[in-house]
Amino acid sequence: MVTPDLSVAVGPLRLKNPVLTASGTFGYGLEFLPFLDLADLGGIVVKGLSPRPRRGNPPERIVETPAGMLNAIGLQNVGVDAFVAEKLPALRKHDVAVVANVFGETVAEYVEVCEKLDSAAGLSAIELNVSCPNVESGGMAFGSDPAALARVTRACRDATRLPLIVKLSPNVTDIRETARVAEAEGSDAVSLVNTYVGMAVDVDRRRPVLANVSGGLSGPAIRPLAVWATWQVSRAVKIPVIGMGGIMAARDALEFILAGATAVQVGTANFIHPDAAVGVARGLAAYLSEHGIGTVRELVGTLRTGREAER
Amino acid sequence: MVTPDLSVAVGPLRLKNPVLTASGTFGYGLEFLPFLDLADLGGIVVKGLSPRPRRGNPPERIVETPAGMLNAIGLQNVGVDAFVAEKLPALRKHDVAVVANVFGETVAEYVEVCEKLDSAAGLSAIELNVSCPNVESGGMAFGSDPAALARVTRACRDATRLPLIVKLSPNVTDIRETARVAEAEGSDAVSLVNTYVGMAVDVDRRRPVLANVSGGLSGPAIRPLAVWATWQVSRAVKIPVIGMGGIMAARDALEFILAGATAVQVGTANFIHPDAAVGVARGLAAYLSEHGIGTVRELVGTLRTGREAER
Amino acid sequence: MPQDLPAAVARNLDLGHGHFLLEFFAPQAAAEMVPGQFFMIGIPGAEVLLRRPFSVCGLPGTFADAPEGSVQVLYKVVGRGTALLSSLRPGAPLTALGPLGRGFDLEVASGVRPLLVAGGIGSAPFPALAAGLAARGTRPALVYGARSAGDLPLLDWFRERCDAVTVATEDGSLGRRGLVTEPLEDLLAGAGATRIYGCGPSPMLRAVAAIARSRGIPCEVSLEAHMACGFGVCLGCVVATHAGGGGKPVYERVCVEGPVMPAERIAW
Amino acid sequence: MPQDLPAAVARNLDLGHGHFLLEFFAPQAAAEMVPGQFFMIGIPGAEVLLRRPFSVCGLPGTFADAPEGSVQVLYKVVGRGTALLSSLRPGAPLTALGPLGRGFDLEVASGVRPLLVAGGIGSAPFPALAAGLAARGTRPALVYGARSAGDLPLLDWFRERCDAVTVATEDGSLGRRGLVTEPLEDLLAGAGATRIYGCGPSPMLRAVAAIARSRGIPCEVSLEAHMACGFGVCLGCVVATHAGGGGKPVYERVCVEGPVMPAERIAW
Ligand SMILES: Cc1cc2nc3c(=O)[nH]c(=O)nc-3n(C[C@H](O)[C@H](O)[C@H](O)COP(=O)(O)OP(=O)(O)OC[C@H]3O[C@@H](n4cnc5c(N)ncnc54)[C@H](O)[C@@H]3O)c2cc1C
Ligand SMILES: Cc1cc2nc3c(=O)[nH]c(=O)nc-3n(C[C@H](O)[C@H](O)[C@H](O)COP(=O)(O)OP(=O)(O)OC[C@H]3O[C@@H](n4cnc5c(N)ncnc54)[C@H](O)[C@@H]3O)c2cc1C
Ligand SMILES: Cc1cc2nc3c(=O)[nH]c(=O)nc-3n(C[C@H](O)[C@H](O)[C@H](O)COP(=O)(O)O)c2cc1C
Ligand SMILES: Cc1cc2nc3c(=O)[nH]c(=O)nc-3n(C[C@H](O)[C@H](O)[C@H](O)COP(=O)(O)O)c2cc1C
Ligand code: FES
Ligand code: FES
Repeated sequence: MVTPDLSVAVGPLRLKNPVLTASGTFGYGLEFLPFLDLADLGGIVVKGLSPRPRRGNPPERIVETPAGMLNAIGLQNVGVDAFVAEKLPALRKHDVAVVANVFGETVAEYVEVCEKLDSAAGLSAIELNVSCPNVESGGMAFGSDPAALARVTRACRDATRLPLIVKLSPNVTDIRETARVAEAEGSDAVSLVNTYVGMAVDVDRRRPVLANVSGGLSGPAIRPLAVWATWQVSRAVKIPVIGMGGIMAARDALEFILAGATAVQVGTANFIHPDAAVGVARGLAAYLSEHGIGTVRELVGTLRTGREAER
Repeated sequence: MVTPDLSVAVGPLRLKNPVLTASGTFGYGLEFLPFLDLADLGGIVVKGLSPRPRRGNPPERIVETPAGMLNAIGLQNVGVDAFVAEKLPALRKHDVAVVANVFGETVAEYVEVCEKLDSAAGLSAIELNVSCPNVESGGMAFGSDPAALARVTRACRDATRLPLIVKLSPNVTDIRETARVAEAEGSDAVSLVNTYVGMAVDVDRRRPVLANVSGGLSGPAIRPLAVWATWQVSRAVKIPVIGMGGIMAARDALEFILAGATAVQVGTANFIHPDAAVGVARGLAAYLSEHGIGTVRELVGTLRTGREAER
Repeated sequence: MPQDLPAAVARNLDLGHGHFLLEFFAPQAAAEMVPGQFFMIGIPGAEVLLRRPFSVCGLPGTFADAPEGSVQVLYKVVGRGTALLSSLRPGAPLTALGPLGRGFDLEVASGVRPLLVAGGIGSAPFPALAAGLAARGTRPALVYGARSAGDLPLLDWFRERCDAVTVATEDGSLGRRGLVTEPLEDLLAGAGATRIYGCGPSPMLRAVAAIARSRGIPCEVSLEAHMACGFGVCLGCVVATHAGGGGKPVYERVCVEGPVMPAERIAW
Repeated sequence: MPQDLPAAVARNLDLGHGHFLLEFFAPQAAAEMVPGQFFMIGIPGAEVLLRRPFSVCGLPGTFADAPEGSVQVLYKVVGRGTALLSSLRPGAPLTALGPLGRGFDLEVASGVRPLLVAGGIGSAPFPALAAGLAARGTRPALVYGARSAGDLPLLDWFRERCDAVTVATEDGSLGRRGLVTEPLEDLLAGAGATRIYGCGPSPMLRAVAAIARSRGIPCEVSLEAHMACGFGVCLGCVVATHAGGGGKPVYERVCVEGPVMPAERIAW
């Protein structure tokens, strides 16, 4: 039996398999070396990078919720310069696509980071985090306002020749609208979803559990919402979609792929099973073999609803 | 030790305790008589009523998801006339506040149902379902479009003297906006949240699990999102807020109450533990006793964030 | 009247090929329950949220060695919930809501032969039914079909307690090769007055119903559906039926108007 | 190097008052692990999503009757995850990721007396630590505080294996009434060279750290924090420290730079 072909192309970004690790859930990749071989991954998306180091929010920063977790890390990160100087060289030793997740409080900051990354060796793509719910300024503001999103996307597009992925916020009435904006302003792909804004209350202390009051919900709890968003967006834009949200196993990833995602990202699962992403990739291969399907590309967006007429 | 006072007033609607059962999860109430005494509840909200009977969507209508479930019932119901003629008289025998959940495909249909209910004896309030994600027309269309919401709210306000509750859709960018519209157009209270639009895929059959393709997500999975929505809305409007979303136990209800809900509704939990709502009410009493709090009203919206200054 | 009782696993017998026989104590249900009715069973603290529906397989008198007040459920591991259920050891807590739904009609006119038609795990409600019929004086016959020989749980029990057992497997590993419908046709050919009870996958039930209709034989089938509540309030478990009278089919609840329905009632 | 091993409950001993001693086999971890390091423990199929962090309580040599290759974890039921853990019977599957984090420094200069200060369940890492110190030639002393007499798990073990044990309970039900800080002050008054190891609720640790600082006594404390990953990638478990040098505190990860830190490093 032939081993199935897992390779995919997310626009200009070629991946050996469709499984990436999600930003903020995989550190800078190196932390996972005890648990897996980075070369078995389609790619890794590193923690959000800002122009200068950020210390992030005070604790409590996380809390578990039913089948999920809330986080308000506040984009603690070493800053783009330290990333390029210290992390990237070590990552380059591994045969894996590295995607930088970029965050800024202003358009100028987004551009600054993109320019610095554009000239750095060993990067495969840039993912714009315009959807972080846990920072005072920037973040979701860009992701939920079409005009602001257009400005930041266009500016970053002009600032780099690297494949550009806009990561969409699900905290909107119609995510297809922001997806179309990203497409129109030159994004090569969109990734979704970032976290959903939520809150947990400590009923004994009568305070929010998180110091930031609200946090972003991730994990299996949001999967049905994220699959729906992926289905909606994949039919609204022509650029490829990277789906994520609560993927723990290959069957979860397949929900996104059938709904139209060319690739997927694994996030929270990395915390619970450090080798989760590799398990997803292996599981995809097994599914393809079982069903005698030659390449994962054959599956993308092939969900049949019995309503095809309507489209 | 004095037994704590659980009674609350949701605007003009007086309840012996703040725990109601959510529409569509409690039938017409009578189905629960083997499991609990309706008089132990603050109130019950019956299944959505339309002008004429609806047969609803074809199966599959439901599927379990992590810590939640998707449903696409499609508002199958006996219609307002049968409800008034057959169900209401039986319900009247029980000492419990009965709230009718109203659905229409047009403003005229909403008004028609409200008028019929207004003249019916034994109703305590009307809840407008402008947020059902599982019907072709009406439903969420009204809940996510401020102008449409204003029209239907005003029209129903003029059609009944019963306390009017607008049930908000969480599938919007900023739920405070629709809450303010409901308040401005004469709603006595708002209830939130209805379900979040989601989708599940059967990866073996490569089809959506639900015949309706998408469904509404409910259950513990959405609780952190619903608590956040409650917190946001309760600070944006002056009318009382009824909170719901994944409440399984008293501590869950307390998250909503501390976040600003005057009352809560228990939904999906009724399927899993038919006496769940009574358990929530009992648990609230126990919590108040433990903490030596005289009345649940003292707790409403008393969450301290350490950021009060900012407001 | 249904009761929600906290129970505990008394036995969780591995019958092989992913089949298990779960035993727990539910004296009141055991006394009231009719074959074909079901429980909604939950596992406290487990990752599955909703309870799962399971027909009662064993009632007092069904299994010789069953302790007084106990009931048995026969289940197959097909997903998360059943996998978790199969991992439970004696003493593990359960919640069991029941009796639920409409059971089989056990009133069989004298001279009429009851014939059970089971597809794989669809045999689950039949031990209680067969014992119930026998107690009323008529041992039923059974046509038992499945994919393969391993998918015929409790076959030995049926051979002991039924009048005649005909086996059919799709892979021919036991009994006749093929579907239950063929041996069924043969049995009915020239048989006397018969009454059919069917339980199994929908396609099989549809076929059995068609055969029964063509021969004018009364037939009851036990349906499956995804269920959230099991007691009639979520409207999630509906099946299209002719209950509304002529014209457009209506949706009825498998958990209340069923799971057992007269075959002709269903809009196949 | 941390390893993610599927384990199974070997023993889950109920010590009373909500305390349990969990034993499972992890030969590699048992060989490598340092007292103060921890495991992230998960329960497959349970309703809790994230694993829970637990310090290693028993390593080879800690508990006389412990089978070779086994480790022990002492835990208290405080919520869902620990309640579920306490319900597990021998044979139940677990996942255990470890060894994780930075443990205690066991190098004690000769003539220096190690003094353990525990608050309630904070005593969890101390059996392994006490045994480790004893193996290096110095039996430590212990000041053991808790709300009440029932909240002092393994007290007998400590009395056997420690040099001296001073008990303080807030309700006076055992030992001195009050907090550990008072007996601690007394012990330190006029004591020779000492090294303090603290584990317990943050307020207690803060107080102990202050006492140590005021007397110029070296002090290590084991911190708690909510953790999602336990190996440094979620940034959820941070504590404010002076690691950044003078000026503004920085956030360090309790799971990597800790859980054991020199008291003076922490920006209390
Ligand atoms: C009235 C009734 C009585 C039943 N009696 C028995 C019985 O006695 N023995 C037995 O083994 N099974 C019985 N079933 C089927 C049983 O409920 C399902 O197999 C079980 O719920 C699957 O749960 P799971 O979590 O393991 O599977 P899931 O992970 O939930 O799903 C796995 C597969 O099972 C299917 N499934 C899930 N729930 C149901 C359901 N409620 N009905 C049918 N298919 C489902 C799914 O579509 C999927 O294909 C009965 C179902 C009904 C409605
Ligand atoms: C490095 C480390 C080592 C630990 N070692 C032990 C040990 O050896 N024995 C032991 O009994 N406990 C130990 N804990 C604490 C233990 O992890 C928590 O008690 C446990 O996670 C609670 O889980 P739960 O689901 O029962 O409680 P939850 O329902 O999650 O929460 C119940 C209460 O416990 C608190 N809590 C939850 N998670 C943590 C956490 N990670 N740290 C501190 N408090 C928490 C919550 O704030 C809440 O007040 C340790 C914690 C850390 C960080
Ligand atoms: C702790 C944590 C930190 C995160 N940090 C980032 C980030 O820096 N940038 C970003 O774009 N997304 C971030 N995310 C969002 C994830 O990349 C992902 O979009 C989300 O968690 C949904 O996927 P999941 O359910 O598989 O975790 C973070 C998520 C978590 C849980
Ligand atoms: C099966 C089902 C049917 C529902 N039907 C209605 C309805 O008819 N009208 C309505 O306003 N909400 C309906 N809802 C939404 C619930 O009333 C409630 O808003 C939602 O389920 C969130 O609460 P929960 O998480 O406690 O279930 C329904 C929910 C479920 C699960
Ligand atoms: S399962 Fe809820 S109505 Fe049948
Ligand atoms: S627990 Fe994730 S970084 Fe410490």
